[in-house]
Amino acid sequence: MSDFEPKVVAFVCNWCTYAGADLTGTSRIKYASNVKIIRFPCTGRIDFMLLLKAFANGADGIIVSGCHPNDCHYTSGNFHAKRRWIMFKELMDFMGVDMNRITFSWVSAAEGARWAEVVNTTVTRLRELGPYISYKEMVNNSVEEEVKNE
Amino acid sequence: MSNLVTKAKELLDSKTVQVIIGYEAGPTGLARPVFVTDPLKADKLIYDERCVQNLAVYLTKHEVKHLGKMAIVATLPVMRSIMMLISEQQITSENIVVIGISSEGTLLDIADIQVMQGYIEKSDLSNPSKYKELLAELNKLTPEEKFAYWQKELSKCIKCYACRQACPMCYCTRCAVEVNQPQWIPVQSNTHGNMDWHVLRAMHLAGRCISCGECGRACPVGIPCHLLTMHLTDQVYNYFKVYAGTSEKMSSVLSTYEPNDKESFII
Amino acid sequence: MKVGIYPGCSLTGSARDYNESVFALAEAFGLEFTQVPDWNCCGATAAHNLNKELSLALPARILAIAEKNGLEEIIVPCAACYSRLVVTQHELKKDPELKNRISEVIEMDYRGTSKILNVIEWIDKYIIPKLEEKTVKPFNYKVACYYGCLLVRPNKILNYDRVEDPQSLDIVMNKIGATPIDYPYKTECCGAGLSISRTDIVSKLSGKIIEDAEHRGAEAIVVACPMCHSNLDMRRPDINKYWKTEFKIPVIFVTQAIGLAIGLSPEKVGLKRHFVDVTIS
Amino acid sequence: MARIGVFICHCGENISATVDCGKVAESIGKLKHVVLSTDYKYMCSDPGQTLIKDAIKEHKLTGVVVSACSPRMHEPTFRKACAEGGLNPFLCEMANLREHCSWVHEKNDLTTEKAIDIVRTQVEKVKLNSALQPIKVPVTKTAMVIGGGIAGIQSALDIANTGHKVIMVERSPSIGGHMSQLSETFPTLDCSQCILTPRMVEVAQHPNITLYTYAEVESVEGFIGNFKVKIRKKAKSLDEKVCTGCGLCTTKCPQKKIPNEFEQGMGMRPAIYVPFPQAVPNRPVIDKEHCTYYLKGKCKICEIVCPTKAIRFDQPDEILELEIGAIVVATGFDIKHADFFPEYGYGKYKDIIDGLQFERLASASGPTSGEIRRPSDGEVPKNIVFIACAGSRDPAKGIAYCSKICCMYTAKHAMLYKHKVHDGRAHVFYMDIRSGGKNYDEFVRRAIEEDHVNYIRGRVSTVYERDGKLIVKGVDTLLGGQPVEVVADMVVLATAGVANAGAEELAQKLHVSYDQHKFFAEAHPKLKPVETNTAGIFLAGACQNPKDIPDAVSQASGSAVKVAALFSQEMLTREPLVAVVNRFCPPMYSTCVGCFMCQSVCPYQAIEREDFKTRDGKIIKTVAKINEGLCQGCGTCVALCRSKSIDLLGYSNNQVHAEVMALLNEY
Repeated sequence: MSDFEPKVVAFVCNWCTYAGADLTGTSRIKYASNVKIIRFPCTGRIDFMLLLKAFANGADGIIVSGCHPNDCHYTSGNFHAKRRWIMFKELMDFMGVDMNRITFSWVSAAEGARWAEVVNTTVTRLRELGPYISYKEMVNNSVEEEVKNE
Repeated sequence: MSNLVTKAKELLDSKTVQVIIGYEAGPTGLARPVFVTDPLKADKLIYDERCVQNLAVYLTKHEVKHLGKMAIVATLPVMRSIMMLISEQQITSENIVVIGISSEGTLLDIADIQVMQGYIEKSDLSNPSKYKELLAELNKLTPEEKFAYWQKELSKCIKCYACRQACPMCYCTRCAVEVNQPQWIPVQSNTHGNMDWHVLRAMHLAGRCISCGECGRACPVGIPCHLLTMHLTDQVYNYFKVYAGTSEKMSSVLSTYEPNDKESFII
Repeated sequence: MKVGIYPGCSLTGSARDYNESVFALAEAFGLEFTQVPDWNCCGATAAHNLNKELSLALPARILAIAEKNGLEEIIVPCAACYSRLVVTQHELKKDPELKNRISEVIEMDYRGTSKILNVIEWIDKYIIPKLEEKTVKPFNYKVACYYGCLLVRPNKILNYDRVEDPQSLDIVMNKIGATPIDYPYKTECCGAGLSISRTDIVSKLSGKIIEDAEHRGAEAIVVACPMCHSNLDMRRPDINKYWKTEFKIPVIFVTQAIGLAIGLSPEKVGLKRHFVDVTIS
Repeated sequence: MARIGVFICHCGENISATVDCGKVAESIGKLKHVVLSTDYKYMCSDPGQTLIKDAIKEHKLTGVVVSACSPRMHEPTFRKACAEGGLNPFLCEMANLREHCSWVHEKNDLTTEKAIDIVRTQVEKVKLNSALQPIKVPVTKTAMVIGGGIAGIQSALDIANTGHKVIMVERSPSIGGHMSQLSETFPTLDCSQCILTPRMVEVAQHPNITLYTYAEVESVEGFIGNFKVKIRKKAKSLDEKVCTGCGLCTTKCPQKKIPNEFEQGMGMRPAIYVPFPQAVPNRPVIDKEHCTYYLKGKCKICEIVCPTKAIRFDQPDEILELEIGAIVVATGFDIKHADFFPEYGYGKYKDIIDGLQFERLASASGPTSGEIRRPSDGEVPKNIVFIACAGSRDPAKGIAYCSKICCMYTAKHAMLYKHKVHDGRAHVFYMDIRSGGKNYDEFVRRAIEEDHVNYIRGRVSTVYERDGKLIVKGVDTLLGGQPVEVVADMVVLATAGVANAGAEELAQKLHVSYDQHKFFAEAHPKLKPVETNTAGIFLAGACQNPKDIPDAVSQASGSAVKVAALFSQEMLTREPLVAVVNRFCPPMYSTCVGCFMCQSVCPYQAIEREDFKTRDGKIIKTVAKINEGLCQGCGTCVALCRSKSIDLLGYSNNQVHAEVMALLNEY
């Protein structure tokens, strides 16, 4: 498992974490290249189904990140997101989906170094966890189920 | 239960309402929903332990609504459903008369929404005890066991959407599952697609589920899908100290927030 | 609660007077403690400069034994021992991997559950509540409270008192009727471990501490560290020679001062063991 | 049929040093619907932009992906180029290859692969983009300037002189800010009050400026051109229209021992007071926290002596609601006080003071009428030590930055001291002398060479008192690290400049970003130093970071130009990235079921109700409708909508879904 490189999708808000990641770049702070960023206007915009889509399509881990509480560009999007993630996390825990594979974080536009740290700790953890085999197997078996049924 | 019949007759005779939503005995001996518009047929109405469906589901149905003002035989879950439907602007309190039934099966005098609210507030709103044990057992499993358990259960799903039809809160005229641009939920009824559907359903009911358990009871293949929404009901109370369906003005947990909402997993 | 005491080398050797005063206070206030059995060196002097793992393993062993014996609190009167023990607890809490490694080295389970108290924390918790009623002979002197380095530093780890201008000792002295002076040398270096190898440096540094206290009219210097005490007291002849003067101010332990205030005899609190005559009792 | 053009920028070597741009272009070129994939040295250059414009025509492109720097940098540039090339600007997307890839990863295959993934994602997104038309919104041509220091004053005057209305809100009873406290200013040593007072008066008298002192911003809603601001006018307990400013009340007030804020606590003031003689407006206020009447229920001496009967004890706070088009934040800074420094006695030594206190001592209108006398006993200090970088550039104290103004004002202080105390000796402990600026270094040299200030390069470890003298222990690093001890009569700390109290709270009210030190954050450190990330809100002065007067004034004028430019338009065009609720033909009308949960999540009250009615007026269906003038496009309602009836233009469900798919699946 030592040379396993996890695929990580980051769902970030435009105003804080995306800008923070820009600052990581401007500051030339290096981090793991496994992570790829998808930009949203606000964490409030992030649909929980997208997280499942990411796992179903082979992501080994996910980062969700936006503005710190009280700092939302739109006042309250991150607060609503927070409640949504609380519910989502509890449901996933109940269903046995591995929440160690999702990092929820707040990274501000001023926290370039912190973004690199969030990415690196997530990637390190995912390297230890290995590929998300159980979810991938479920998805693959489902395709086979389909073939069988036909 | 003559009280119920008398009350129903009264309501129809006085033209207070145009239809009574209640239960009648079906040909096989099971109770089934009935819509009584004629006072002479009011004696069909029954209420006993066979009457389990959540009748609130009919309040939003066009076919019932267009009959006029409705009276509904309402146990606690039905009353809470009514509260939710009013708060989500699907029905108005002026259009509903509640024929309340207590947990002992006796007729309650629910004059208006305020009285109903009082009754709800006095009741135990947590999940019914028969489900609490199941939930506790599931919560004891390891993540791997949970995942395996739900995979096994959900593999049975045939996507008939009976769970959705039985739920008074699933009143959307177009469900997200019918959206194919993008295809949020895989069309096939395989484990993966089924899991996505049940996650979506549970999330959409987070903070809105009133713990009637009808979704699970309606499932023809016996998936305990009500445990998903009931688990979230527990968590909503755990985090936010509220239960759904307690007031006609309540906003849902997911459409409101408190700046100091506590969680421990966001870094 | 079971309270332990870790004396360390000083209290059984050069600072027997300190040890006697701690036990005298405990007796007077009806407090009991168990000595950590089979204790070893805390590694204060040389270990942490030579071998990091050894410097953590030594205190870890002491703490592990204390845990095994159910000691929820350990009093560590020597400031150097106190510093080593708290730093070790901090380092091992921060790094679970290191903790496991050290556990292997000492061949004992280490959890880090015992609370470590320095002498002033011990006084605050167990002595102060009954101090007022027991005080029979208020300690009416002007005192310079000298904290030294190890009681308050490193501040980020110990998180005890204000680092540049600590107050805890002053507050205790106030309670027994003493008047602590405004004293900028509270945490200045006394020369510490150079006590043996470079007495000239100790003479210079400790001399400044004494000179300023005398200059400000203090009648005694109060300490809570055996090392400070030996540098200021035992090395007084060297200091006087270096400064070409006769500093007379006595140096007493906080526990001795309290002992005198509650009416214990100078012998009982070990005052007769001092090199500089304690004339103020 | 989509026809996508992809342009990979090398950004000189910024991208190409770690990403194989040629390879990216080649593999993206193989994607379905990509008709052009090319790389170029500088896409943002004129020829680079021309490349895009020409390609749009030549290849009949229906979508463009520029793979270069962050869209936060150049998205407007390339969207404009596309528009000039005849393509709707919203059919252009940027792939962030620089900040999110080349600058943060080493040169290797993985980095290039990541670059390909990033570009592919945007290609898939842009296929689903739709041509959007900008939204026009009206502009309220009134500006609000928060803070009445020199930056706020300059900004307000400049805006007012362009003919637009300005509301100035100042939290204290007078405008003037820190500049009014200064004695003389570097590098010219002209009197601060003399150059500031005329500008203060000009603010008060300007027909276009409405001044609210003793007032604070309560809340801010809305958006560029259309802010709705609530201001709390704190009760001054005084009818300003009746008061003549005679000042009799302030002399008769029995409560006289309140530390004077303007004098930095070195003087006293009564409970009813005018902060300083040149205050604008020159009307007193009653400090309710210290007034005997408010505390004990009796006194009212001011009311008795007032010749015009202007005192109003029962005056309530007043909330004003204003329509504002643009906001300039000029709330300034504060300094750390001596009690921040444990090594210098946590503020317990009276003769260790901070820079602002020295300004008051040196000021002709100060508590000592400009004589340098130490606070403890009023003696003239014969030996004075200035400690530069007190707190600044000290990560251990949490302040890693340089406060910028201290080197200069310390030189000024030493100079003023020498000019006033001819036989005195002034010592300055410093880390570096940072005197960049016109005539600045010359000024410092003058202090050293002509006024013989003793500059010692090294830090001070501790200061303590002995026999009424302050012993300053430091090190002289130019003499090989020798310990130095100076016996001083007074010590002045050039303490770090920090964000003003309440800055964080204000930033949150305004929804603008701030940095870890609570200073307001600019939109871009180099190219947008005056703008914030929130359109229509600009920065002026030291609320952004410590600044000297010339810098604060320049930025204030800059902010005024930004406001004037905004107000030069009748209608603003806004990006049409707003939410929409779907509509279908009857009998569906919309898939929205009208639960209106979206209404409660919307921070902008942008969600309205729309009724569909029969001809005789009976409501068939009530559904949600977005007011696109109010919607800011956060998309929280979109993610919440269960029936997926709301979508967000520019970040539609289809688009973000396609992005997730494209990122993870290779085509």
